[in-house]
Amino acid sequence: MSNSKLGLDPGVVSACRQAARQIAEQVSEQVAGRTTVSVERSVTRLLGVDGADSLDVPLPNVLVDHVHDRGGLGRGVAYWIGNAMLQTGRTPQQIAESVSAGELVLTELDLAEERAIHTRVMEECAARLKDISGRFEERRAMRERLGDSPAPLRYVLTATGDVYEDVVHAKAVAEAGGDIVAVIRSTAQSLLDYVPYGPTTEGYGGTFATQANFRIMREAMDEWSEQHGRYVRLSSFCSGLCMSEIASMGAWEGFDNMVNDALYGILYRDINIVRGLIDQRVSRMINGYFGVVINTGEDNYLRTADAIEAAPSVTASQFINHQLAHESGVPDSQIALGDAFEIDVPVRNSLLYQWAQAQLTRELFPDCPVKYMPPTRHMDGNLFRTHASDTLFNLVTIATGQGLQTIGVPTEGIFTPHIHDRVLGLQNVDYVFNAAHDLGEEIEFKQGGVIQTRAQEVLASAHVLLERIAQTGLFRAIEQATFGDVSRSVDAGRGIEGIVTVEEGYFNPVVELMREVSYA
Amino acid sequence: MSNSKLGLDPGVVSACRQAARQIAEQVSEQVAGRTTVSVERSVTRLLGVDGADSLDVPLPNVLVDHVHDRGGLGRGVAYWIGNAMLQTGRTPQQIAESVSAGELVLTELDLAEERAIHTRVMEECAARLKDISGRFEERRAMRERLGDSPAPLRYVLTATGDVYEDVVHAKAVAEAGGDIVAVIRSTAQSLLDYVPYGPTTEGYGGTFATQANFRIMREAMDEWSEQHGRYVRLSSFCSGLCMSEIASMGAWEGFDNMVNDALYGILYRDINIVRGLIDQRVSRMINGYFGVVINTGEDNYLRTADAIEAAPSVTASQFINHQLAHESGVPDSQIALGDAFEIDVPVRNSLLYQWAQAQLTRELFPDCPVKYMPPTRHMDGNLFRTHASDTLFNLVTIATGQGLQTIGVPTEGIFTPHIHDRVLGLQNVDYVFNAAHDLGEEIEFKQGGVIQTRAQEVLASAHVLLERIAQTGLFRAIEQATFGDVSRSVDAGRGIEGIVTVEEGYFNPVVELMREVSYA
Amino acid sequence: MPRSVDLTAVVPYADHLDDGLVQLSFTLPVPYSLAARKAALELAGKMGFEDPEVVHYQQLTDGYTYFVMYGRCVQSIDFTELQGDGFDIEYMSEEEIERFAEEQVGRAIVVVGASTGSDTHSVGIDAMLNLKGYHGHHGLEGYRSFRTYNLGSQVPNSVLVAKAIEVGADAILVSQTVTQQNLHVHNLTELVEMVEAEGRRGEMILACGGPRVSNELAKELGYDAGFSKGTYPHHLATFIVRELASRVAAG
Amino acid sequence: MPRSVDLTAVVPYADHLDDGLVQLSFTLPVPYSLAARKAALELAGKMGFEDPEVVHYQQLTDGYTYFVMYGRCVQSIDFTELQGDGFDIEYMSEEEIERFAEEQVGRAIVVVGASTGSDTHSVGIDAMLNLKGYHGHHGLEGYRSFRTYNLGSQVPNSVLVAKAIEVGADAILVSQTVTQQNLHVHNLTELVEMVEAEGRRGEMILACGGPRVSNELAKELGYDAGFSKGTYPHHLATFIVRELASRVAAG
Ligand code: B12
Ligand code: B12
Ligand SMILES: Cc1ncc(COP(=O)(O)O)c(C=O)c1O
Ligand SMILES: Cc1ncc(COP(=O)(O)O)c(C=O)c1O
Repeated sequence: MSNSKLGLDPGVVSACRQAARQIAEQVSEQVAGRTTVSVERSVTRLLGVDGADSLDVPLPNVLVDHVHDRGGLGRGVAYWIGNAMLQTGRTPQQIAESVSAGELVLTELDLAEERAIHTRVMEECAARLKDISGRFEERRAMRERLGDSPAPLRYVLTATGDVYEDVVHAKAVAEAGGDIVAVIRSTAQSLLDYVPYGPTTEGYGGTFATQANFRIMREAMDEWSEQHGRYVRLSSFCSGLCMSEIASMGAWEGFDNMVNDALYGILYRDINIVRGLIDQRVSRMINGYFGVVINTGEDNYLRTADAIEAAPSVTASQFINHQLAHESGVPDSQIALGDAFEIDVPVRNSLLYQWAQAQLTRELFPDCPVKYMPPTRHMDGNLFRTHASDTLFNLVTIATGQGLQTIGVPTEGIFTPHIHDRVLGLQNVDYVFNAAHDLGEEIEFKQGGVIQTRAQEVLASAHVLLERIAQTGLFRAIEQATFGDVSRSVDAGRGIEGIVTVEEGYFNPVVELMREVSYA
Repeated sequence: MSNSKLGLDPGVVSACRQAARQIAEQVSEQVAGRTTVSVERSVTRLLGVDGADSLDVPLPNVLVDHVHDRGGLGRGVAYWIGNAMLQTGRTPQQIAESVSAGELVLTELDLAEERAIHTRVMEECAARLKDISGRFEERRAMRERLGDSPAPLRYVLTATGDVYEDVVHAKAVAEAGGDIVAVIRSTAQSLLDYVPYGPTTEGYGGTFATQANFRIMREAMDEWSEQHGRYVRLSSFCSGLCMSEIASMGAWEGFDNMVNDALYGILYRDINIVRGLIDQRVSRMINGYFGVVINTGEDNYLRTADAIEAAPSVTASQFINHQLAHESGVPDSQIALGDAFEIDVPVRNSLLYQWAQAQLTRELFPDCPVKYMPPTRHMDGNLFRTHASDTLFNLVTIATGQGLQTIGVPTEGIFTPHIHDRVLGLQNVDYVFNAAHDLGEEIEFKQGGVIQTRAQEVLASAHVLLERIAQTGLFRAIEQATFGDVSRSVDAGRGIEGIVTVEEGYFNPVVELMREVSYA
Repeated sequence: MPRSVDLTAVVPYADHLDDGLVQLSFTLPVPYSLAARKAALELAGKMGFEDPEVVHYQQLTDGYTYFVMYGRCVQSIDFTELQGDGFDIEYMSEEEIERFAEEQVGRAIVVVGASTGSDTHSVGIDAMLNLKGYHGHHGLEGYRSFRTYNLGSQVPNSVLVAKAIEVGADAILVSQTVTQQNLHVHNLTELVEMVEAEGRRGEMILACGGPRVSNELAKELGYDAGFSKGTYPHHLATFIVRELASRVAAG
Repeated sequence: MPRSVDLTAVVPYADHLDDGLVQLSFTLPVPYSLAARKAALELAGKMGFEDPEVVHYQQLTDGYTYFVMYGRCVQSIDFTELQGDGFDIEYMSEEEIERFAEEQVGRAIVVVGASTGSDTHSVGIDAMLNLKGYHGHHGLEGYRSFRTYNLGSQVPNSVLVAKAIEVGADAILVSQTVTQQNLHVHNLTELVEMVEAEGRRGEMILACGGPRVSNELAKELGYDAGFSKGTYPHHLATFIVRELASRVAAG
């Protein structure tokens, strides 16, 4: 902050951090003592359970429901699996299959000694985590061997609904210089309390996040990367009712980034607040542990609230999300906080306000990569108008040194992009990043000018907001429509029935193992 | 210069001005004692001669050729017209008609007393100039009544080849916010040693500059301006073999701007250097006198020479053009020096270099409006690529406060623009000018950074170049391909046969009257 | 002399009257090559363009080539027929609508709206129904003559239809934004079928909207009207009160 | 499973194989109105597009409306036929050309070039002929096997033809950049007619180039080849030496 371009007051900044820490601690307390069906399912996944039954119900669901139906989930699914492993000598996968076949009832087995169960499960889980970590090591080596792109990384969505078509689109993205391909999910996967199984070709507005789809994409992109000597990253969404499960799947398949923000589900998918925040905590822990970069969703607020008025809520949310991520053990270098270029086109001096906001985010979180999103809300069918906005967006991205940028496409206001639209978008990015390569270094902002003043005002308002939330708590703030102009109450919303109060003796091997190495 | 953003050295700047003054004075000496057929034709026009004969030869040509064929042009056409007026009592127009009909041979009439001829012609010419000035006064009043746009003015070309189509295109331009409509001329009109007569509908790459076409455009735009309450300016080209004639026609028809640069014709149309510079002198005098803004053509150099390497030649040429315009009595506020955004797209930091160059021009000529031209040379059929370049071009325009901007269009690399292409271009301009409205005020350049260094280097090289030209003279510099990588020699080129050495007793009423009120 | 447009045979205009120039762009799943260029030219020919021209083409990835083209369209349209077609609707202002409703309908008009299926885009339906409205124009909630129920987003068609029946709605209003793979067409069709299955189609006005919903599409799917980008609440309200008034008049 | 492209029936690809989506834009000389939108839809229909859609339209000036549209193209192209058509030319390098010319032609190849008519755009012909060349590739002046005459710009066709006859040119090279109102077509046609009138068509290779000249257009106008954007001198040289060699071979 010492050489802030914006003349920010370090006192205000640390007061914001302090308030955010308080808010995050409150949240931790409020969600403590509870687990959820999806957290438990991700434990089964990280113990090696995969597959689906004849009705396409995933085995992690079969297993967890089985225990839950029998009132045993308060102890954690790991307890029952561990016991069954000891009693039957089978692997978690075999156990799941037996349960599915109706041959085994976990809660009816003899119970081994608690310590023994714990040890067995921890051992099993540690082995799995080690497998995954090993694969991530290889991946890091591959990335280094093939060479890594400098920031801002070009983050590009594909969304055909058909994983095989996504592969084609992703290759076009890679060829045009995309660094990260994010396979957007089929609409409303958020609302499914399970993760579909197998390769899929029938999504709407996106392709289902399934482990098979992840694998197909990963293989295709690894092949492209090897052929072309440039590493292409992959990303997907940990949101909705299966946040932590998708995090585990992504880990298995070597995904490099994950959109990971419970607020999206809470605000826009009406998922219960507590459910969302518990799932998020474990989900982020998993992402954090394996070195996966998480993207938060503040940009979404600007799609429903006015970008000028809502700017302080974005900044406040970044402070909170940053603390919540820390609490889950995600280091700064893996926290890509959300932000967006969303001021309405005719606003006088909008570029100055955008610049102020983008620079503010960079200065507040200098070690976080930031996920900067393109203009979308005010875009329409005039392809040229959108392309012009994208050009200035690209300019602000490079001039403020964002960590990653979701690229804009000319058809933003109409379609999920056609194959060539992303290429046109990437060509724009290339042009601007190169033409304005050192612009950020080159310019200074006038003391007390429009940009400095705007940034200072946004920070000041964010501070007020954070202090208020620290008083009332995050839940109440959400109820008061603080974020994205949407109000949600703590005792309603989807997935609330999946929250389970833990009992004496509950344990979660994933959390235990990951906390050991967690970020201090 | 005191608060130069570029840290320019005032000593170097005044040395440049000094050298340019020297160069301009040399040019004046070198062209002194000569007139040209087109200068003489413009005298006839400003004495009120118009129309064409049955073979479509314009009466000004008939009259001047008539005198020239008979060896009388060394005294100036005004002398012969004045004499004929005294001898026959007819108006200049009637005289021209009689000559055309073969009823009158000017050189065979009795000769009146010299003083009397001079007085008669001056009186007639003064009356004509007064008419025109009166019309310009009305026009200024109209502009004030309807309200004037703030700089940068949006300058837009139409080029259909058919004046009636140009009217349609011009209205679309006006509707989309264009401030100045420039009717581009049919290709190679530069090479015609006469101005075609009447309305025309068959041009290529542009529409013939004829007085009738000027009138049709003017009436259409005046009507639009009145209806919509916003004054739309008109512009055309004083270049080629008829520079001063077109200046007179533009004056008659109330054109507000004129592209006026002999170098274009010399370099790209192979017009003789001396012919070009004589014609330019008178042409600029006429423009200057009536308050018409002239646009110079430095931008053209960057279409044939590399924009990075050729930058000093652009700056040097601006200094020279500025002095030449002064010498013709054009005040700073009417000198729109040429400049262009033409660095090749893949050049790293090209935006910084463009910015440096654009800011340099503004600081060197703070009271001149500057005509800033869009990227064209490196544009191709990828409409989106061009639109992105235009966006950054628009950004530099507004951030450096250019006086007028020729807008870019997506089809720049392919067609003279289709009717909607200009509208798309203007929407881009609107967006950027508004979004970055106060950006120029807001930012400062790093001391010794890329932008400052580049500007200082260009200025230093321009200085070296100007000193060299001051030594060798402009003609030699042109021979050495100093501008636009094109070489032309002083004793060749088109139109050389139209240069006439003046004799004892030569006089030119236009020049005499205009010099009286000329800019000191 | 200026030529004038023959409205009985209108063709595209780019630089000159009747030049017919049209810009097009598309990708072909063929390798980047001169043969690809040829394929694009032939395809444009099949679309009926004369003098097709490729002004830009580039490889996207192995086997995929993108083209920007121009061609001369020789087909023409008789515009005089369309003009007469009553397309240029005159919208009433909020005040006019209130007065008209009072006089011609004479009771509260009940409307139920939602963004249906898995669609979570609620901004469109909110723009129509909520007091806040859109770009400074009140939503129907702010009209005296309307009683509104906005069920929000992600609403199953069955829930929407049930609510409409429950409150005796005069109109059902559906918003659809996600259109990939024609999701909106499926959702919109399902709703009409449900209303018909309930035997209520005659009693209710069905209107839908969204960025890629057109009046033509809506009618094709069995709705009374469809509204796209640029719609303001008073456009919708004008349509509803006029339609209701004529139904009232028809008895 | 991934579906594979049927190269015998290729249609445009946007989001999914065979979705056929094409983007188009144009202006109609009709007033901005719903009727205008309808006219655009009908016109797209006449071009053979299914499900045409207007995604943007706006007034340009009274009586003129601009449209951005999408439509589904249902025509297809048999790409397998085009692939065989020998379109994918293999160009030789400068060195290969020199060697080939030495072996197969065995004498200096004389070429005369210009930008003709009123066209003052000389950058294209200079790129082909001058030593400096284009993007780091020598122009033909730099080849041992060529003797070049670059007459520059604004050269009347008659002057170019006379020069070619005078120096016994093997090839005439014409550049044309201004194409508005098909000016290039007029100029290019005139030149061929002159060469034919002189009875020299058989002796000389005629090649032309420019941003909107295509090989197809050139052939249609009676040239041996046409070259567009992206041409390098060695492309032209490859063509000339091969053509000459085959003429030499044919006797
Ligand atoms: C805001 C937004 C969101 C928000 C929605 C929040 C909310 N509560 O609404 C969030 C962030 C949640 C979101 C999420 C997604 N979105 Co979204 N989103 C947008 C965005 C940026 C703006 C839409 C908007 O609000 N426009 C403003 C309103 C006022 O306009 P409108 O809806 O067109 O409404 C007007 C008219 O159409 C009409 N109208 C609309 N409805 C009705 C109804 C009636 C009865 C009437 C009379 C009139 C009417 O009147 C309105 C006023 O004029 C658009 C991009 C864009 N510029 O359009 C993408 C966009 C719509 N989203 C898209 C997608 C794909 C998604 C996702 C599915 C992506 C994913 N797989 O994760 C998700 C999930 C959402 C889902 N399943 O529904 C795509 C849709 C592509 C397509 N054609 O299928 C778009 C176009 C972006 C893109 N280019 O990819 N999105
Ligand atoms: C440079 C330029 C000029 C310079 C020309 C200087 C000169 N000595 O050449 C100046 C400033 C003088 C100029 C003036 C005008 N120009 Co100009 N100009 C351009 C510009 C910016 C670049 C052209 C260029 O040099 N390209 C680079 C060269 C290397 O590319 P190329 O010519 O395509 O050549 C390549 C190939 O085509 C091929 N090729 C070309 N010729 C040949 C020949 C052979 C035998 C072969 C094998 C290959 C070949 O190989 C080359 C290398 O790959 C273009 C815009 C653009 N981006 O294209 C406008 C453009 C060409 N100009 C245009 C116009 C209208 C004019 C004017 C007529 C405007 C006016 N009325 O005042 C004037 C007058 C000129 C005239 N009558 O000829 C229009 C043409 C529109 C049209 N399609 O009809 C353009 C497209 C701009 C626009 N969008 O309006 N111009
Ligand atoms: C943070 C976040 N999660 C998830 C999604 C995808 O949404 P869903 O799965 O609800 O359709 C989005 C899309 O905007 C998002 O921003
Ligand atoms: C200064 C100047 N004059 C004239 C022209 C028009 O050219 P011509 O009449 O030679 O075709 C141009 C076009 O670029 C120009 O820049």
